[in-house]
Amino acid sequence: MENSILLLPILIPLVVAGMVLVFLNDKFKLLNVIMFLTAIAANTAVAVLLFSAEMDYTLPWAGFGMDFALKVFKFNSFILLAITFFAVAVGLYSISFMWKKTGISQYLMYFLVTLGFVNGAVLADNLILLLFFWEGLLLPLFGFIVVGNKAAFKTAIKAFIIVGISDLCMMVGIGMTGFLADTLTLSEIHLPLSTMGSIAFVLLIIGATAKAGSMPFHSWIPDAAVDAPLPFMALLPASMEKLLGIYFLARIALDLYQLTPDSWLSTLLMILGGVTILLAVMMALVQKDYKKLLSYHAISQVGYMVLGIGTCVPAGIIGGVFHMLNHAMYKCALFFTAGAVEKQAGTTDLQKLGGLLRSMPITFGVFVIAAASISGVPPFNGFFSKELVYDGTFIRGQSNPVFFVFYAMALLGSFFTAASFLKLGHAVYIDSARVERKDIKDPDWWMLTPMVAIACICILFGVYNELPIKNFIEPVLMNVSGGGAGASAEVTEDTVHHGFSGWPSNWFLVLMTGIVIFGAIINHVFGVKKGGGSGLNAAEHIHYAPGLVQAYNAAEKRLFDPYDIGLSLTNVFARILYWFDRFIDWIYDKLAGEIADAVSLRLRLAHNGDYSLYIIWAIVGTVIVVLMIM
Amino acid sequence: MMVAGMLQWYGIFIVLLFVVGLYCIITTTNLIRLLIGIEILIKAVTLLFALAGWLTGNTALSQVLIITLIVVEVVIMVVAGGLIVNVYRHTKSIESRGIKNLKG
Amino acid sequence: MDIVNIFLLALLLIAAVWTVMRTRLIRAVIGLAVVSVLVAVLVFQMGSPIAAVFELSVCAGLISVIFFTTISFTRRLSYEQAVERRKERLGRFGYLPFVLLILGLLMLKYPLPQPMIMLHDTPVIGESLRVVFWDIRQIDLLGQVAILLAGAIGVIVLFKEIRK
Amino acid sequence: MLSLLVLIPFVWLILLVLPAGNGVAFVRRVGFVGTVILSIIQMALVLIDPFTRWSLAPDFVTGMFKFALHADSLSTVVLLSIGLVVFTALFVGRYTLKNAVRFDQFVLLTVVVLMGMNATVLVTDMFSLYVFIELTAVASFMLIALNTDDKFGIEGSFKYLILSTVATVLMLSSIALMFLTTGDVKFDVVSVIAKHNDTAFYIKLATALFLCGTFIKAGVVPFHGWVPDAYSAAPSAVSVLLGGIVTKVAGVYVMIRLMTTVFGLTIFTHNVIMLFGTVSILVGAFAALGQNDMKRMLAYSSISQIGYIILGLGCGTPLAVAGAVFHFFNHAVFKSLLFVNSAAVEHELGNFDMSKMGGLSQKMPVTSFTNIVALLSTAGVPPLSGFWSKVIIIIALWLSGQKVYAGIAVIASVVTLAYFLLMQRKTFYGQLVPGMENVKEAGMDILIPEVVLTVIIIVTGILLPFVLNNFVLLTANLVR
Repeated sequence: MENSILLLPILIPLVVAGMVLVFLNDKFKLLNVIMFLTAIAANTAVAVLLFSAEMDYTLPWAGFGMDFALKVFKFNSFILLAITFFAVAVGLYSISFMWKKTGISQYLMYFLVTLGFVNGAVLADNLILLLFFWEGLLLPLFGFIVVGNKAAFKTAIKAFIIVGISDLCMMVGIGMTGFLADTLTLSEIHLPLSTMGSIAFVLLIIGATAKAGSMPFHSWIPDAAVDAPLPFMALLPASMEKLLGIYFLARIALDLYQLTPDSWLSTLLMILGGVTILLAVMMALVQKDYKKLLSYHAISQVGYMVLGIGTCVPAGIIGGVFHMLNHAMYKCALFFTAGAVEKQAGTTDLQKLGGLLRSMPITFGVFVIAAASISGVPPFNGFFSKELVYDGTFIRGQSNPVFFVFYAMALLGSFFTAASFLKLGHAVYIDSARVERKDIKDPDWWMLTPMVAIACICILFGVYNELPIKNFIEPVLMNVSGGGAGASAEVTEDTVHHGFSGWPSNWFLVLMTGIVIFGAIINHVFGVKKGGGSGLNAAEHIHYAPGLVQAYNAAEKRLFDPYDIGLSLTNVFARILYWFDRFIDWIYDKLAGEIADAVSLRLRLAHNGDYSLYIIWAIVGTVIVVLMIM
Repeated sequence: MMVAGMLQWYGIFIVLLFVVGLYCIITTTNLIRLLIGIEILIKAVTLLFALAGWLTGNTALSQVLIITLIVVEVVIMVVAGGLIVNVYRHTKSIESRGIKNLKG
Repeated sequence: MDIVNIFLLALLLIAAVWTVMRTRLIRAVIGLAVVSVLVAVLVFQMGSPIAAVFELSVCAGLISVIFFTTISFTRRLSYEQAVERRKERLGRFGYLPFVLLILGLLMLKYPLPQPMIMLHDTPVIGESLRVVFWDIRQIDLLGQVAILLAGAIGVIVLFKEIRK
Repeated sequence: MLSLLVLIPFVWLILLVLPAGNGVAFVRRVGFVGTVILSIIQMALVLIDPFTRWSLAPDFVTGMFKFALHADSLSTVVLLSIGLVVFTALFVGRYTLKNAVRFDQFVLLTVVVLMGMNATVLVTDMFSLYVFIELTAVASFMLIALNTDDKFGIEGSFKYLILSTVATVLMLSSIALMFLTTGDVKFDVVSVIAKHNDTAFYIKLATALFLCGTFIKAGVVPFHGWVPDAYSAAPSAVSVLLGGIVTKVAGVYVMIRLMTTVFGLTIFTHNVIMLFGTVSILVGAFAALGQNDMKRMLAYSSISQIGYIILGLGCGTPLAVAGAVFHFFNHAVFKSLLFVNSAAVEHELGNFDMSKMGGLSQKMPVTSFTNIVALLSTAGVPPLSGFWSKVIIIIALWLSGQKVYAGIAVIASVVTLAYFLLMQRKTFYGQLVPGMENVKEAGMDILIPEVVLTVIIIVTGILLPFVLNNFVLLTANLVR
């Protein structure tokens, strides 16, 4: 096999994107769709061919050590395959979803550009090349959001600037890493965490986790959920960016730098993970929009991955990577159901939905499986990966009891996840319809096939979790880019002794999980009862602080109710987190803008149109220059 | 040679001539007087060139430079005069407050 | 010789200040012509006779004509306006002589450093004006022709509307 | 060979001027086509024939003319930019200047500007440099004031004239001082003495004064007062010319040439140039943020981008200077493109007020697309050309230890992105403003340069190695 085959996953999508660009008008959408499908199929073939291959390919490029170096090995061939899988699923789905909408050709072009760039970023073996593809992803991101809704420009700008800032951090981090390692070739870099190395590490982590959508670089995702075309959400924030971000996080933590459990950076990662889990899930709980709710979960679940990798113990790392794969699947499926609902019912507002169980049974089935997965119900795949992450935090907790906090955070996150999905399912599918609609039925098979396929794989990966763990993930970590001592060596040893597949070894954790899920169900039933039998308001009791009116109403019932007291505490917590979230948003949205506006206004006033003022400026400048040079 | 001693005096007066020109440009509100200020600046430069030629003994070069300078200067003045006439055509005055419309 | 030159320089400065402070534009332009004449004399004193001739004919002559033309296109001030403007001017330009005096005294006190005149290996001193003008600086000559052409186009562009 | 770059426009100018009195139609018919061909020939010469051969090849007009011209790697890049922008501006001129007489004058003056800029790039003498800067400037004054019925044009032109004359006086004083110290004004003579006596009082003073002169010409903050006024008041086609190339040649090119070839960068000039470059970047970017007038925003953006160029120059390492020259070229391309787009918008709407625009992408898809490519390139988004030049400058700054400046440059590029996205949103995206239903895409005269420039931006970004090795990195030897 020619090594130049490595170029294909990048070239095929980009070349076809160029061809689509030629026929950008929606008049040619059939042609574009055919080209698109061909490209996806070809890309799949190449990815399958490359799976578990090991080769590299280098083209001279800009000089100064900046080569066009590509390398495929076990880990990234697996990621490549996963990306291809999601590209196929989302691609098929989006053709049906976008067919009637304007801008489908543009959408397909951006899709292909994204695919090419993500493939490039995964295959890149050179820091600068990686940066090139990584930054290049901004372009389609921007385009996608704009396609959805012309008024979505503000969101696009916000996304662009937030992602841009984090990418700048990453750029600096890459610069420092290249400087420390004295090479730009990724597979040759294995650095200890020195002081400067730690700074570079943190900067890279910011870049990677921001790409994955972790706090505090998340706030564009919920906005985008409303504005961007729905398949976009399934494609970028839910699958591609998660895969890419976590892939790179794993490489940073395990390969480029040797992260050890006793390092403060490990704690930092765990804090980041834990906070992300809780904060985002709290936000998700109170959402009243299908897509927005899902997008907050997309943030929350990243927390598990970051937490898992941050534990630095084999179980946690494997759990994190496995969770990445699982999350991409069930979140994809969930977004697909949202898209199906949006397409068929015309809205994603929970207050206008309901009773879809009878009219969209297949969609409901997919939703149940995916929701059970994300909530960690056995025997679906999410359960197993979460157990592994719990296991990791638990092991850390055994060495230092403080770390049990993270276990508690993860468990609490699980509770709220389950609660919010019970609410969502109840509100959308089980409740009687709030707004009467006729002719709602399951979408066509273009959309159903990917949904059902993913749901099946969710079950498969759960029941037969040996398949992904043994075949994809364990070998991957044994051999991250063929090098790397430290953590990965530990993994190898552990793996040989007892694998991570099969039923979780620690029964205590399973028991706790069971209790949590059971608790969530109880909570839900309770909430539904309070909310007047409707799933929509099942989480209201957590949402609203006990205001005056409510306090008056509930005085007799709730006064001595320990459950309610506990909930109102949660409530305060949720409020604080809510404000924190809004505060971050405000910084991006308002503060930066206000400062810039003020400076800008001053500058405009200074240019008053009087030429003599301009001459005075010039003379003052001249005096300064002369004095500085003299 | 007396030249070195003369340099001081020339230097002082050329600098003062610059100051007069700049002062005129900055403070005047009349566009034609603005041009007069620029003319005075250019006179100072002319003197500086002549001085340089004199001190280095390369008067052939300095004369050529001054002649070229004068030709260029005349063209600039013609264009500037044309612009002022047009300013007058639009604002009916040759005051600088007439050309403060572009700002911000 | 020294005294004459210094006297001429002082006269030049006074003429310049007078030019700047005049209210009537016509007189200011005449003042500028006087400045030009004095510069021409000084340039002549510094061994550049041909440049002096140019300065005299073009700057004192042609540029004054240009200014007069420009002024003739615009409206003159009435007598009252002129008086008012003179007061205004005095407020702004009254400081100029003092600024110059102080600056001049300061520069007498702290003189400029002497330039180290470094002539390069093959000085062109021997070359005549003709050679320098027509041969060595031929590109400048081209530039002069072009800029005169541009000026001609400029007259067409800028004065076309006026003539109508 | 080199002389031809100056002589052909000169002869062409005379040919066009001579019959102007009686046969304006002749100029209109031949002038445009001929000048376009002239600019294409210039680009072709640069691309096909590398500069090394120009200097070596026997100059067949040497017998007649004694021009001491010289071209090096820097001149190549600048000549290419000149050809490109003049080409663009001519098309825009034909599309936007409906008055036949004005268009003739525009073509004539563009030929003058072309000649002036070519000569500025090629001369080897400080005083000749001044003469041709002035030639370019005089033509620019008239170009800005081309439409004499527009009082804003006159005003912008007059402000440019005043500031430019002050700049000229500063440059001339510097030249006179160098003449006084060295006895000549030729680059080679002056540079030998200046580089060996860079602490001498008059040489330092001359450096400072010349630097200030070029600062005014280039529009560096705080010498920039005329830039927004002149750019925004000029006719659209002239804005392309002015914003794309004229001030860059008269200011930035001259600065690079003087600071590398003649005076040499000393520790003091390094700091001054970098300081003023950074101030320009910031002030330009923030001032652009608050603009409602499309062309004014582009003008402030020009100030900001020029800041990047001279920041690279001020850093002074070979890589940084190469980055600066590369950014010079890129800036010429994308800023011209942005001005072309603004011309297309103005032609349809009659003004530049962005607060009254919106949704134009539905009516002008090509313009909208090219605009977003240009603005992303300006803001430095890969893989477009602007990204690479900025990255080279920033890397060079970082490597030479100027980490603060590198950081500011990075942050300012975010602001660049912000104001340009604002512009794109206000003009092209959003709901179509009522009353704009009849807006249509610009004609071929606008589309040709738009597409050509867009392709150049993308191709330069992707074929970076070729561009880097054949043009950009060669300029690194300016400071070696």
